[in-house]
Amino acid sequence: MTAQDLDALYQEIILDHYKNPHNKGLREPHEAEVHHVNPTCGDEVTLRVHLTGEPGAETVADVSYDAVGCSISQASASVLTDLVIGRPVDEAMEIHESFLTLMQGKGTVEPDEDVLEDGIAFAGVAKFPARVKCALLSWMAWKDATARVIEEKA
Amino acid sequence: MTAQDLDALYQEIILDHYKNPHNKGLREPHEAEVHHVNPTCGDEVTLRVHLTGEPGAETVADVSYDAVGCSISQASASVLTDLVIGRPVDEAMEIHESFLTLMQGKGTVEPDEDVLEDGIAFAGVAKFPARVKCALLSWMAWKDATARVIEEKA
Amino acid sequence: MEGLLPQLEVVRKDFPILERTLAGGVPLVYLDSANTSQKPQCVIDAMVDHLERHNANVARAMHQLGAEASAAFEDGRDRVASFIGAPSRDEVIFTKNASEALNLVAHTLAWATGDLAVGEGDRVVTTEMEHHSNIVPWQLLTQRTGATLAWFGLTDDYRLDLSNIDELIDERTKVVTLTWVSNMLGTVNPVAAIARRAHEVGALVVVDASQAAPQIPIDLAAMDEAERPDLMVFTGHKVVGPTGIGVLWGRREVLDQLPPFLGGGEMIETVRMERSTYAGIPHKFEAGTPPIAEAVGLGAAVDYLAGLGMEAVHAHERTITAYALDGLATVPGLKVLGPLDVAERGGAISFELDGVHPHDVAQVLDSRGVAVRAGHHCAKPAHARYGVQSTTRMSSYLYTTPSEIDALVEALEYTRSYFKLG
Amino acid sequence: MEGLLPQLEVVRKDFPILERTLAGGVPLVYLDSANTSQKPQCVIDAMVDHLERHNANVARAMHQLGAEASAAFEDGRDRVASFIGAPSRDEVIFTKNASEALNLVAHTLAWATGDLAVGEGDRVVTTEMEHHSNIVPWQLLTQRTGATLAWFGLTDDYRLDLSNIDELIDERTKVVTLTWVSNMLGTVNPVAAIARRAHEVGALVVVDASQAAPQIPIDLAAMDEAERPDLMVFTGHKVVGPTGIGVLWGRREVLDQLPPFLGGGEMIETVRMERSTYAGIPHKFEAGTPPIAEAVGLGAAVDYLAGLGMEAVHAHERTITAYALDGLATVPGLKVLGPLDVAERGGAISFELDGVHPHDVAQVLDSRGVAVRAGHHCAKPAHARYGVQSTTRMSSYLYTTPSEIDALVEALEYTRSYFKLG
Ligand SMILES: Cc1ncc(COP(=O)(O)O)c(C=O)c1O
Ligand SMILES: Cc1ncc(COP(=O)(O)O)c(C=O)c1O
Repeated sequence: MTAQDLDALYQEIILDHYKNPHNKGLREPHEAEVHHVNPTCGDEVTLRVHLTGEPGAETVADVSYDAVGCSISQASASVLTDLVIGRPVDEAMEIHESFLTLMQGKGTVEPDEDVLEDGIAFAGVAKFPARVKCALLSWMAWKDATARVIEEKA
Repeated sequence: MTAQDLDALYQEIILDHYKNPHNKGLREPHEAEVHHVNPTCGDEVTLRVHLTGEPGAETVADVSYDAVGCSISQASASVLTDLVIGRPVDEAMEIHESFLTLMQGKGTVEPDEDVLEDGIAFAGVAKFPARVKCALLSWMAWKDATARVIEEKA
Repeated sequence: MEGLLPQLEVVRKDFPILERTLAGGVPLVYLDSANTSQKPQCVIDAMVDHLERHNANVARAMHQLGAEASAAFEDGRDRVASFIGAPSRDEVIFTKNASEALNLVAHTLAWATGDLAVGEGDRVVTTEMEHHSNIVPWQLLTQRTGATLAWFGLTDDYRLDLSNIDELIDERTKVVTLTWVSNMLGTVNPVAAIARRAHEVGALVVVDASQAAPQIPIDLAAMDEAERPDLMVFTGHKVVGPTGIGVLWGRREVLDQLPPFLGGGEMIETVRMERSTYAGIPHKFEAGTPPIAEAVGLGAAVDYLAGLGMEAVHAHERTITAYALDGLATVPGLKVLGPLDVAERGGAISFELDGVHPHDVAQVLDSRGVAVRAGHHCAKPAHARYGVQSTTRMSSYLYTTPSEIDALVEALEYTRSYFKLG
Repeated sequence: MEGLLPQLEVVRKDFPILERTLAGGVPLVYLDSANTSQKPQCVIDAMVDHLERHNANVARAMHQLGAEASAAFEDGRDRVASFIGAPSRDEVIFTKNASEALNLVAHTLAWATGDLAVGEGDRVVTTEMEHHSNIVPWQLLTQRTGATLAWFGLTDDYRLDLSNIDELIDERTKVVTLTWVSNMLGTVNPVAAIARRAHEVGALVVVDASQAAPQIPIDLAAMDEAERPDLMVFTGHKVVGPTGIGVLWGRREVLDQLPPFLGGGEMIETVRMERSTYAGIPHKFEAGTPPIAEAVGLGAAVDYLAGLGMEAVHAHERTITAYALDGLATVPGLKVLGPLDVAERGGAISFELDGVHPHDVAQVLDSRGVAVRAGHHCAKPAHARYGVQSTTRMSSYLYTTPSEIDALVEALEYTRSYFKLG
């Protein structure tokens, strides 16, 4: 990795979110709480989801979390919450899908700023297979927690 | 292995013992019977030992056996019985020792015909690590059986 | 000769060992491929390149070498998955050989809870033609759990005796395990039909593909689910890959349900002194540093086979086997133990030569450069079934030529004359 | 610098990977040797020569290639036996890695009968600084048998807390297992004293020498029997050998008494469908085709180390470690987790850098070619003990130069500035 790659990885946006994470800290109310671990490195996140609305048409009312991990995993949790809180679950899942595609694209996917907003800063991460898991940790936790709430309601 | 090596391995003496084995067939009386297997190839020998004489000064009164195996293992059992039957156990053990040394010498040990008689024909076997076990199968069985008789008497 | 691999002489150039001469300057005629196969240069080169340029531990490393090594290792898994048509690449687990893979299954079934648990009163069914590696693990399992071991016998014409299948496979049967292709008799077993019957009673089907994977195109995803094994194993060194690596493929639901086998690094989710939780498949079953360079080599090996085309490899094997059966039939006093119809057999041919013990056959053959195996081939029960203690076995592979078979037949004639038979 | 390997630059030439450059043309500074070591050309060449000229299966083969392969494989065992001063070469068992070796012991103790059996009411003692591979197998054993798992805690100065040794090791204690050298803290444990205590109560002593064997001269035969482990394991890839092979050494009486672990080819004496009997050691524990090329490589590896002299390797490691500790002490906000006295530690140095997460440290270091490990190093409990979730770890080996340590220290300074610290 060159110094240039390093800057591509650690975009200012990422370092900002890392230093000043949004929506951090566990909050009530929530319908599901999950704990995800990256077994390779030990990064951990505890994440809560609060959904409102009718079955089939829920909205992500709140996402809160507590996490230990590197700048990438911390920043990505922060960006996640910014992107999904307040959105219909359907839409949030689509954003999740786009983020996943970006991360798994090995650096070949062009991110859509309209959809991913600050999340586009993670485009550089996709080139570092070892760090993709860091970026995805909270996203996977969110999807898992959301699915649980929806299942339980059903 | 060259054709020459082959002839060194399959000495006439060996092929003779193979075609006309001495002392084959299980006989009474005996104080110990053992069953040894060469796990690599499955060669098997069942061997009986009959000792006479005072503890500490026993004589090998009889050795009888039944065996399935290749020419080397069959011939070696036949030669073994010729060499040890009728001898004091001490002397027989020395012959065993000489044969072992010959077999484990990788072809560098000069056999003593006065001690090993037809056994010197196995000198060529020592150069074939895979066949050394064949040649030793009945010898190990004999030592084992003899040790058992002596232990039990003691 | 119709059916041989196109450009066989060029293919042979891929295998450096085939140019070796043995004692007395005799060229090597390697007919022991069912024991272990030879390695093409591309497999050796892939391992060397890995060790000289990319060596690092996998999964755990954050640096460039670590990323390269991890990618190469997981790429090996992808290639193996595609080689057997695995429905999912995560279902491919690297073990040290086929034997460990079979033991992994047998051991974890002893500790399993729920549906899969094998305990008192349960039955495990194997066959009398298995390799020891597919007998002993099940003996240990049944002895340790109080379950019963039962087995399909063999018919006089070297097939599985299926006459009592409904007694062997009933509601008490938890596992049916069998070899796809016998390493002694060469027999190809009706795996699909047996799997179908086993699945009807809810038994788990374990298939030992150690001799099948080298020869027969396998596409798990394309199989009818009722006929597809639940677990299948094979070994790296018989598919032109390195030693030190084997493969367990398993249906995800089964692997997920089995408890861990070996505990340690890489197979965990989190560890506290009091208790640990485990990673998902495949890592759950890959404790410790895996065979990394070996996975790279195995990836290159199955790619090499795929490049030749497994259909073409299979056709070659059949052609050579038919030619060999014809040749062996000309040797007086020679009796083949196994089916004589190439459509129903693999490439391992075991035989007896009247008046000469198999070791002596192998020894004389070796003096002519012809490498075959003599003994019980880790299939003592099958030998016992046919009243023989050992046999001589020739086994060909994709690099075998008809003239090597001629050399074998000639060397057998020489053996007869050496031992002064007729 | 006094204490370095003589002709270090020449020694480095033996390792082809050390000439690699990484992205951006940066030279490799490999400081991750506790994770896996690099391989000298002679190890790679030995494996290539084996695969290109001598490849065959072992033990079973009657032909020349088979004899050559068997001799090469068993020669690997002889070399390993002499490397650790094993009282007998038959006590050296090849496994796939250190993790399998530890699991082999834990599994067979679960099935053992007699003295060695571990059951309800028995205690197994490990330590809080173990690698996961020396924790999880014992968790599985004790959970499955109803025995209790207990462990030595750690002191604030990174040593084993031996204050409660007499509670932990008493008549109920069947097994005491511990690492010789910690892969996280670097701590060298008082193995001899603990073994002596354990032997007084008749407990079995298992030593994980995975980090010791690469650095410390080992001579089992020379040890006082009361202080000698009963079983000891290490792994090939950390002693400049290949992946896919590990070593279990065990006292003959213990190995003879343990039941078999994996069942299959090579580990049997005879097999009938009803019941089998087993070979003697070492084969009893080596089911299936062993890691043949890997044993050849490992033999070359331990020979290479013996050629340099393990005393010289040890001195080099200490010298570099002392130099590294000095260098790291100059980096503001850097805290080493582990003893600071080189006389009491091995070469793995884990540390925290205030304000930067270990992954980020490792990433920035990597951009400068410096390869270190970040994470829990498969020692989560030890990390938890010191209230950290992960650390950065540098680990040197016989090919490490002082200027590589300088490069690390510089890169750490750069990391601090990159993350805008002070
Ligand atoms: C102390 C210690 N024990 C055990 C192991 C496990 O070795 P392997 O992964 O080769 O099984 C390691 C290395 O990872 C180690 O450092
Ligand atoms: C049918 C069969 N099963 C299992 C094995 C065991 O394979 P491995 O020795 O690689 O574990 C073999 C080969 O020896 C075999 O032929």
